[in-house]
Amino acid sequence: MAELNQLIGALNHAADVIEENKQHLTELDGAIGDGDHGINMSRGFSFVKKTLDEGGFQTPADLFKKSGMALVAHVGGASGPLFGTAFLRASMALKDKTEINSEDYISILKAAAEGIKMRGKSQAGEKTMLDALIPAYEAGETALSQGKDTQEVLQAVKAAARTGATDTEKLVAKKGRSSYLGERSLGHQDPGAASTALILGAIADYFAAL
Amino acid sequence: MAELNQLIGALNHAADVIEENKQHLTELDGAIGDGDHGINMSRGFSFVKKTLDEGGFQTPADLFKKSGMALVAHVGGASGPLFGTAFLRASMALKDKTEINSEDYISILKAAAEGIKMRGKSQAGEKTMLDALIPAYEAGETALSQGKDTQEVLQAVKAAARTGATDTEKLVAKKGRSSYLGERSLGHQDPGAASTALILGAIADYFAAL
Amino acid sequence: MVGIVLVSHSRKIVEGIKELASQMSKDAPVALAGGTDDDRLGTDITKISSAIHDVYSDDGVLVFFDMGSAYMNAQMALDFLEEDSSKVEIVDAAFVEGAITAIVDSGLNKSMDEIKADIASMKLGKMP
Amino acid sequence: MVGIVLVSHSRKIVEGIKELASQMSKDAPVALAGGTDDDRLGTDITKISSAIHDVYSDDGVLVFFDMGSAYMNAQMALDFLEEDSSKVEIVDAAFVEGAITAIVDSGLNKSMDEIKADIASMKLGKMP
Ligand SMILES: Nc1ncnc2c1ncn2[C@@H]1O[C@H](COP(=O)(O)OP(=O)(O)O)[C@@H](O)[C@H]1O
Ligand SMILES: Nc1ncnc2c1ncn2[C@@H]1O[C@H](COP(=O)(O)OP(=O)(O)O)[C@@H](O)[C@H]1O
Ligand SMILES: [Mg+2]
Ligand SMILES: [Mg+2]
Ligand SMILES: [Mg+2]
Ligand SMILES: [Mg+2]
Repeated sequence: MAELNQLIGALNHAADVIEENKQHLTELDGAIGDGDHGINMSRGFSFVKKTLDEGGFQTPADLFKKSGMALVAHVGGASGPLFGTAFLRASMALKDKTEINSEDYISILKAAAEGIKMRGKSQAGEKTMLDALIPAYEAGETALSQGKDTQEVLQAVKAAARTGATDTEKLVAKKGRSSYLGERSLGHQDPGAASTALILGAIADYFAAL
Repeated sequence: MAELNQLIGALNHAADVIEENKQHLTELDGAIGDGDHGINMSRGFSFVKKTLDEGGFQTPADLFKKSGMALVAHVGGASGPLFGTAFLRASMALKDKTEINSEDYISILKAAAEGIKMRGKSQAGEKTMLDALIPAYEAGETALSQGKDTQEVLQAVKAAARTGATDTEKLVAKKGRSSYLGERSLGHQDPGAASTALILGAIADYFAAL
Repeated sequence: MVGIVLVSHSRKIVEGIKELASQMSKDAPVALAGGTDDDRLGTDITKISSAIHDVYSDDGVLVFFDMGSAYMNAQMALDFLEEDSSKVEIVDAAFVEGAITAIVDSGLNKSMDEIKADIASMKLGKMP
Repeated sequence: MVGIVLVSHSRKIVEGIKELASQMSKDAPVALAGGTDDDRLGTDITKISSAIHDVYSDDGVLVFFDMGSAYMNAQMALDFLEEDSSKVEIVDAAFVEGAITAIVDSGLNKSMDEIKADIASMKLGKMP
C-alpha cells in the first residue's frame, strides 16, 4: 500500500484538509463544547506539517511517532493527548516495518483506538472520536475479510468513519466538554468524530489519487 | 460612663492604637495566617476615623452602626464581617439610649460576641477573637456583680482581654486561616484576639485618662 | 436564567473561571467579586452586593466562594441586600468545578434547584 | 518538601491560586502550568513537564488539575517524564481548595501521604 514517502504525502494531505475545515470544526465545537476544536487541530497539524517538512524519518513508525509528538505538544485541548496517543500507538504497532499494507493500516487504526480508550477512559457510544474510529476499523476488517483490495479497504474506512461521525448526532455525550450538556448534546455532531472522519477520508483520497 | 462625644473619643483612640500596632498584628497573622490582619484592621479603622470625623450621629447606636459599616466595607478579611457584625450588634443592643453606663458596656460586649459567634459559626476555645472577647465581658460581669465602679469594670475588661489573647497561644486553631495549620498554630497568639485586646485596652485607657 | 456570582480573594481566579466557562456558555449571567476594594487579596462586600445586583432576576442567584472569610462577607452582603435575598443562595461547592457546572447549566436554562442538584456532589463543607 | 504543580486551562486561575496560597505558605515549592503554549485557554504538556521538573524532589510531587482534558495532558506528561514518575501523582481534588490545602501542608513539611489524607475528602471524580 505505502512506503514512507507516500505516508508523508498522506499525512500532509490530511493536514491540509484539517486546515480547510478549521472553521467547520470550530463551529461544531462551539455548539456543544468550547469552540476551539478547529483551532486546536489546525495548530496541531501545522506542527505536523513542519515535522513532515523537516523529514529525516527512519521508518513509518518514526514518522508516526514524531507526528504524534507534534500533536501532543501543540494541540492544547483534549484532542491533543488523544490524537497524540493514537499516533504513538500506531507507531508502536508498526515496529520496524518499512512499508505498510492494508492489513497494517487496519491494525494501526485499531491500535490507535485502543490508545484513545486508554487515554480518555472512554469507549464506543460516548459521542467521541471513537464513534468514528471504531466503526471505521471495523469496516476495514470486514472489507479485508471479504478479500477487498487496498483502495476498497481505504474507501470502506472512509465511508464508515463519515457515517459514524454523522451518527454521533444521535448520541448523548458522556465524555469531554460536551458531557456538561447532557441531553442538549443530542442533534449535534461530535467535533472529534468529525475531524477523525476528515483525516481518514483524506488518507483514502490521497491513495485513490496516486 | 459616657455620652456620644466620649464614645467618639474612645473609638478614635482605639483606631490610633490599631494603627500603631499595624506591624505587630501583621506579624502575628504572618506566623499563622496570611499576614494581612494589621493591614486589614488599619485600613478598616482608618475608615472608622473618617466616619467619626464626618460626625452627625444621632445616638450611640447610630455611631456604632456607622462605624461597623465602615469596618464591614473596608477591612477585606474575615475580621471585617466579624468586627463589623460585632459593632452592628452593639448598635442594636443600645437601641435609643443617649448615654451608656458600665452595665450597658458589658451588655454590648456580650451582644458583640454573640454576633461574632453567629457570623463566624464559632465559639470559645477555637483560637479566635472570641477568646479575648468572651473572657473580657465575663470579667466585666464579675466586676459589676462585685459592685466595682466604671473604671474598675473597664480595667477588668482590659486585663481579661489581654490575658485571653495571650492564652490563645495554648489553643489549636479551629476557625479561619490558621486552622489550616492545625497543631502548628500552637505557641502563636491569634491576631484577631490580639486586636480585640488592643481595642478594649484603648477604650479603658481613654476613659481612665478623662 | 439563574445568575452566577463568583466571590474570591483573588481577582485573577474569578476572571479565569469566567473566561473558561464563557467558552462553553455565552449567555449565562455571570458576575465577579474578586479582591478587595483596594485590589489586595481579600473580599469586598460592596463588590459582592453589586455583583449580585448585576445578575439578579426572579430566577435566582447562586453565589460561589473560595474560602471561609469570603463566605462571611457574602453572608453580610445578603443581610444588606436591596433585592429579595430569599432568591439568593450561597452554595457550598468546589469553587472552579461547581462554578463551571453552574454557568453551563444556567446557560441551558436550568432552574436553581436543577443546578443545585447538579453540584450537590461537589460539597466540601466549606462554610466556616 | 512535596512539590505542588497546578495545571489549568487558564493562566490567571493558577496565578491567583499561587498568590493566595503563598500568603499562607512562603516556602512550599509550587509550579504553574496554565494555558497553552500560544497562551490560549488550554493545557500544554511542555509547560506541565517543566513545572514538574521545577518542583521535583525525592519527597514527591502532587499535580492538581482543573478539568478532564488537563488530566489527560498531565498523564501524557508523566508518560514522557525524565524524572522518576512513580514519585509524581495526579490527584482528584477540588482545584482551588485542594491546592491551597496541599500548598500549606507542604510548607509544614508534611509528606505526600499526609497531604493526600488531608485532601481525601475533596475528591470529585474528575478523572475522565
Ligand atoms: N475522554 C475522551 N475520550 C475520547 N475522546 C474524547 C474525550 N474527551 C474529549 N474527546 C474528544 O475530543 C474532542 C474535543 O477536542 P478539543 O475541542 O480539541 O478539546 P477540548 O475539549 O479540550 O477543548 C471531542 O469532540 C471528543 O471527540
Ligand atoms: N470563623 C471565625 N470566627 C471568629 N473569628 C474568626 C473566624 N475566622 C477568623 N476569625 C478571626 O479573624 C482573624 C483574622 O482576621 P484577618 O487576618 O483580618 O482576616 P483573614 O483571615 O481573612 O485574612 C483571626 O485571627 C481570628 O481571630
Ligand atoms: Mg474544544
Ligand atoms: Mg478547549
Ligand atoms: Mg489574615
Ligand atoms: Mg486575608
